[in-house]
Amino acid sequence: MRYAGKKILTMCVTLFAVTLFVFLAFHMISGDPVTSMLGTQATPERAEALREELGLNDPVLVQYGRWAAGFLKGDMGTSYSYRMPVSEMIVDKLPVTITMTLMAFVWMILIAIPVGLYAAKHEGGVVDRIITVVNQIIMAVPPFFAGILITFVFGMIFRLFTPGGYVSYQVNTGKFVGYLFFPSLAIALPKAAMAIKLLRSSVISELKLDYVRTAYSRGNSKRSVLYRHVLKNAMIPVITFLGMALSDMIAGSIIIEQVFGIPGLGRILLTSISNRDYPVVMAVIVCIATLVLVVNMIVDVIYGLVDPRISVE
Amino acid sequence: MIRVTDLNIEFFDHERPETVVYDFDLTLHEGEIVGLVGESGSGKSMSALAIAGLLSRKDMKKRGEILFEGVNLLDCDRKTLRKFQGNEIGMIFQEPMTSLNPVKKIGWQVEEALRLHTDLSKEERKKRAIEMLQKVELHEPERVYEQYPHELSGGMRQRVMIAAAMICDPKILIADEPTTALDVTIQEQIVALLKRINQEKKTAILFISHDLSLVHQLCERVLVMKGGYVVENGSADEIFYHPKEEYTKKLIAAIPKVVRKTEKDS
Amino acid sequence: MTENILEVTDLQVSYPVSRKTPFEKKKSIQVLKDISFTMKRGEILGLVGESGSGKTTLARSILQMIPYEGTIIRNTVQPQMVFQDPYGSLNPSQRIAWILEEPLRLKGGLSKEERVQKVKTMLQRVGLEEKILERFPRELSGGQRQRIAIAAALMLEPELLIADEPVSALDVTIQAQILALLKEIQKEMNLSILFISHDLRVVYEMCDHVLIMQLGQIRESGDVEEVYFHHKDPYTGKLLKAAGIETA
Amino acid sequence: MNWKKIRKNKNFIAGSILTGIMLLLILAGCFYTPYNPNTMDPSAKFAGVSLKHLMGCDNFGRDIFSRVLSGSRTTLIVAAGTVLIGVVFGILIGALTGYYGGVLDEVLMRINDAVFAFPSILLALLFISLLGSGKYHVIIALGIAFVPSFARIVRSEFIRNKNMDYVKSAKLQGAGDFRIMFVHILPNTMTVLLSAIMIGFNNAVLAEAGMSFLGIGVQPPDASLGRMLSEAQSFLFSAPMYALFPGLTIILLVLGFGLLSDGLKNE
Repeated sequence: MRYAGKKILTMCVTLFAVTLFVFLAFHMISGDPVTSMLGTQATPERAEALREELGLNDPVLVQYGRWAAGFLKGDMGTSYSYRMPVSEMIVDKLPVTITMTLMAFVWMILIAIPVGLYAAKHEGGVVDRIITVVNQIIMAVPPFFAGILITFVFGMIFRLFTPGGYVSYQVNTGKFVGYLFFPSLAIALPKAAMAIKLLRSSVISELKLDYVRTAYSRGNSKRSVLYRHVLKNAMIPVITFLGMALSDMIAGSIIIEQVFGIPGLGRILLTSISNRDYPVVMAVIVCIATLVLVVNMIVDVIYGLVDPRISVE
Repeated sequence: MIRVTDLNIEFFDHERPETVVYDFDLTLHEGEIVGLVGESGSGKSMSALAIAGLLSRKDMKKRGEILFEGVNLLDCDRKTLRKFQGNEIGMIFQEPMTSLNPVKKIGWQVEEALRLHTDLSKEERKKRAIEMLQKVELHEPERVYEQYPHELSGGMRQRVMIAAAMICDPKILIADEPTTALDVTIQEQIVALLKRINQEKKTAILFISHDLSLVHQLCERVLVMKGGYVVENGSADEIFYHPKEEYTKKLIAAIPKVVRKTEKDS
Repeated sequence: MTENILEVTDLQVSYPVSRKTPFEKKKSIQVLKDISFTMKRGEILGLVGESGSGKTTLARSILQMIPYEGTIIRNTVQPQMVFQDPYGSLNPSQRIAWILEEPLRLKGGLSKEERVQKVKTMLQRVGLEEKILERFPRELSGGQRQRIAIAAALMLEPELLIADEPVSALDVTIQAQILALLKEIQKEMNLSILFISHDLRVVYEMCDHVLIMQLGQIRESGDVEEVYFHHKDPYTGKLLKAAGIETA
Repeated sequence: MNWKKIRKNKNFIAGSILTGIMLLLILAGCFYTPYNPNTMDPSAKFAGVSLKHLMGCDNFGRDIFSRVLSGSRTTLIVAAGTVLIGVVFGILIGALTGYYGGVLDEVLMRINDAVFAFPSILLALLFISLLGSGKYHVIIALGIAFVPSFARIVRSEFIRNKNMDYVKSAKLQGAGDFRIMFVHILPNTMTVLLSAIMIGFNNAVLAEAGMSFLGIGVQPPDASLGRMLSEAQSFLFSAPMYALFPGLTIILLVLGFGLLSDGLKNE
């Protein structure tokens, strides 16, 4: 419990550092919004008055504090280009990104764990070798190319889904999830291949350790050595990887959204980057960063539960 | 009780086959402690693992016979072998640090053989495990039961290993360098513990070690191995004080003697 | 020449314990307590103790590798050290020739030819052939590696050598050879050796004087003969008995 | 390394051959491409695979083979720049923090972990939105994003090595800190580091392609595999080959480096 508390504290500190960095960086490049807001009517006095009104004359840290406090209350500022509150835009799109990433995560686990265990159990066999080779190739496929291939094969040849036929979750949740079926697969495939490789090698190297010999000496069968002794140990590095993969997939969803024409956080982020719509860019990046940090924290806590050596330190 | 005849083990690890144990013969009687001595690479551990049924690699070829209760452990099926492992034949290893599963509680590991070989209920198993932990002279066995290996010292871990190996009252205990990784005073305690178990339960012990003087303290009979062969075989005193083979003499000469220098000089 | 090469008075070493929160008081564990002894030039001093007794910490403080309180007077150039694990003490990515030349390179003042000549002489002294120079440490046996480690330690011609369990990782027959080599070199070079070991038999064979340590303190010290056959401290007796040495 | 061991190392052999062929083709592409990668030829619009156009032509009638060659070159340059920045700073940070430890280590590693926790593509996006797009900005953005992973690897190798006895003997022989770090310890991290560099190349190729695919990476007139893929996507139904070739090129590049990395690990 103490360990979990420590991890939550670390997460908060990191989150503070990240948001501060993002704020300062954008504060520096975004220049003076007053000039663009007033346009031709700008006089030094009016500009100064507006600056005072917007709090731009306060020290940077105070401005950061105000921004962060607003963020916590759900006020993320106003989009320059859409002229609407950023929070509304994000609340609308966040479920899309989260659903897609979670589906991809489930895909990854469903594929990686059985296949990885099978390959490790039958190390050196024909199936294991085929898995290894196929794996090596799949790992090399960029997710967006996997997306294009899936669009072509399943969308255009087998017509299992309509490319570009995205349905919003507000309209029809079932169809929404159905449409995300293939995009999430595209995100998951390369990660699943990496997870298979890691799980396989982790199990194989665990099987060589002394405690496995001890387990055999007590009369365990191969099966019970694998499931009752080795699996938990072998999962320790895999858990770290799964966590990293999950945060990678959150970011990777930005690209996959483009491939499948899904209007999620990625779409907003990209349009805002090209429009220099900084409040939106900042908000999206901070949101994704928070998601990633929460995922990392959860992984750390699970890690502590699985490995008794960690929590004691 | 257990009779090993003509055991040969060959490896195919490297390009050419490599024999690591040649014509190994051994008979172990009830309640006997036999020592197996040799330097690294002599084949002593390999022979011990073979007797415990723990050599099952594909790149290995085994010949000969290991007869235990009328069954040849070398070519019986795995299921029969498993019935003996942990139940009739227990084993402890050199590194108590790595020989225990790092993510499982001590209690779980100690009672594992019971879970595999008996129909005892959970509570009975726990009772037996705690009794066993007490027998190997661990303080606060209830506490140890709930602990993880990394929370114990090396000596304590080796006691846990012994408790786990002895929980089904096996007829044979194979101890592969069980004290090498420990301090001398702890080593002495572990050796005393093994002696006591041997006397109380009439467990036969095969004690593998590189330390001839330690084997001399503990064992009645000793086999000396070199390069895969048993070079000498006899009673411990005979081998220690009147070695016949050149190699045994060399081994004994290599142990520094603690004799008063005044006597040495005169 | 009976001057003391090493005088240790009231040596104290403690390690800080990591605190759980920054608000806790600073705590530390004392690992060496009131250590005082002297070592004569040209002698082999044995240092015996079990793990956790502080033998290695003592060696490190003599080598000034860790902070300590008290005084350590070293009447010598920088002592050198031979370690227990002969694999870890040789740089795995370098050839033997490089490893043996490195101390001379660091000292400077010698040409390449002079360095090579010195290396070759030293190699002969530890009983190895020249062809070994082109090999990597991983290609050598444990005994050969330990000979190289001894050679490397002697390249700078130290007067004091600290040998930390130099033969514990070796088979008994190899162990005997390395011990013989150390003794021979010690006589030849009038070297002083601080010989750290947990093995009472080996210490008896090698040393003139001995210190028995337990939990950071010296329990008993003196002439080997005296300590082994007329020990005053019960702990010494316990150690001797555990090692199966009969001194009655 | 000895030859016998290398001959047995299938990953290393396959990786070397694949990477070798790809690098040769790309190098040749620097001096000669069958067509100018940017010349449009309306008559050859969507031309199929033929001896004249090895991989066919795109929607503007540009020769895909020539564009793939020039695009892979851009990709490789970006990857090399990224890895270079990552390795140089990674070694410096990793060596200093690992060797000295203490407060410096605490602080740098906290920052490092925070950056490391971030998916590199997100970090690169952040930098691009700050700096603007373009080849050099991509290199800087990805390079910074890659520093932490190298720093971590180097640091843990340094920690492992600094407690080894050979470092202690070097100290006793009078070697200074910098000599110990870069002459004694660094060569011992090479196996691990080389393997990490190969993986770094992989990730850099994938990240660059991803960013160019999003249109915020390399800008025209520089050809880029990612940008080609994003253009090809619109014509996926009518000209699937247009998407296939750039995609395959990325796969082959990544596969080669991946195999090399595995091979080096087994060394």
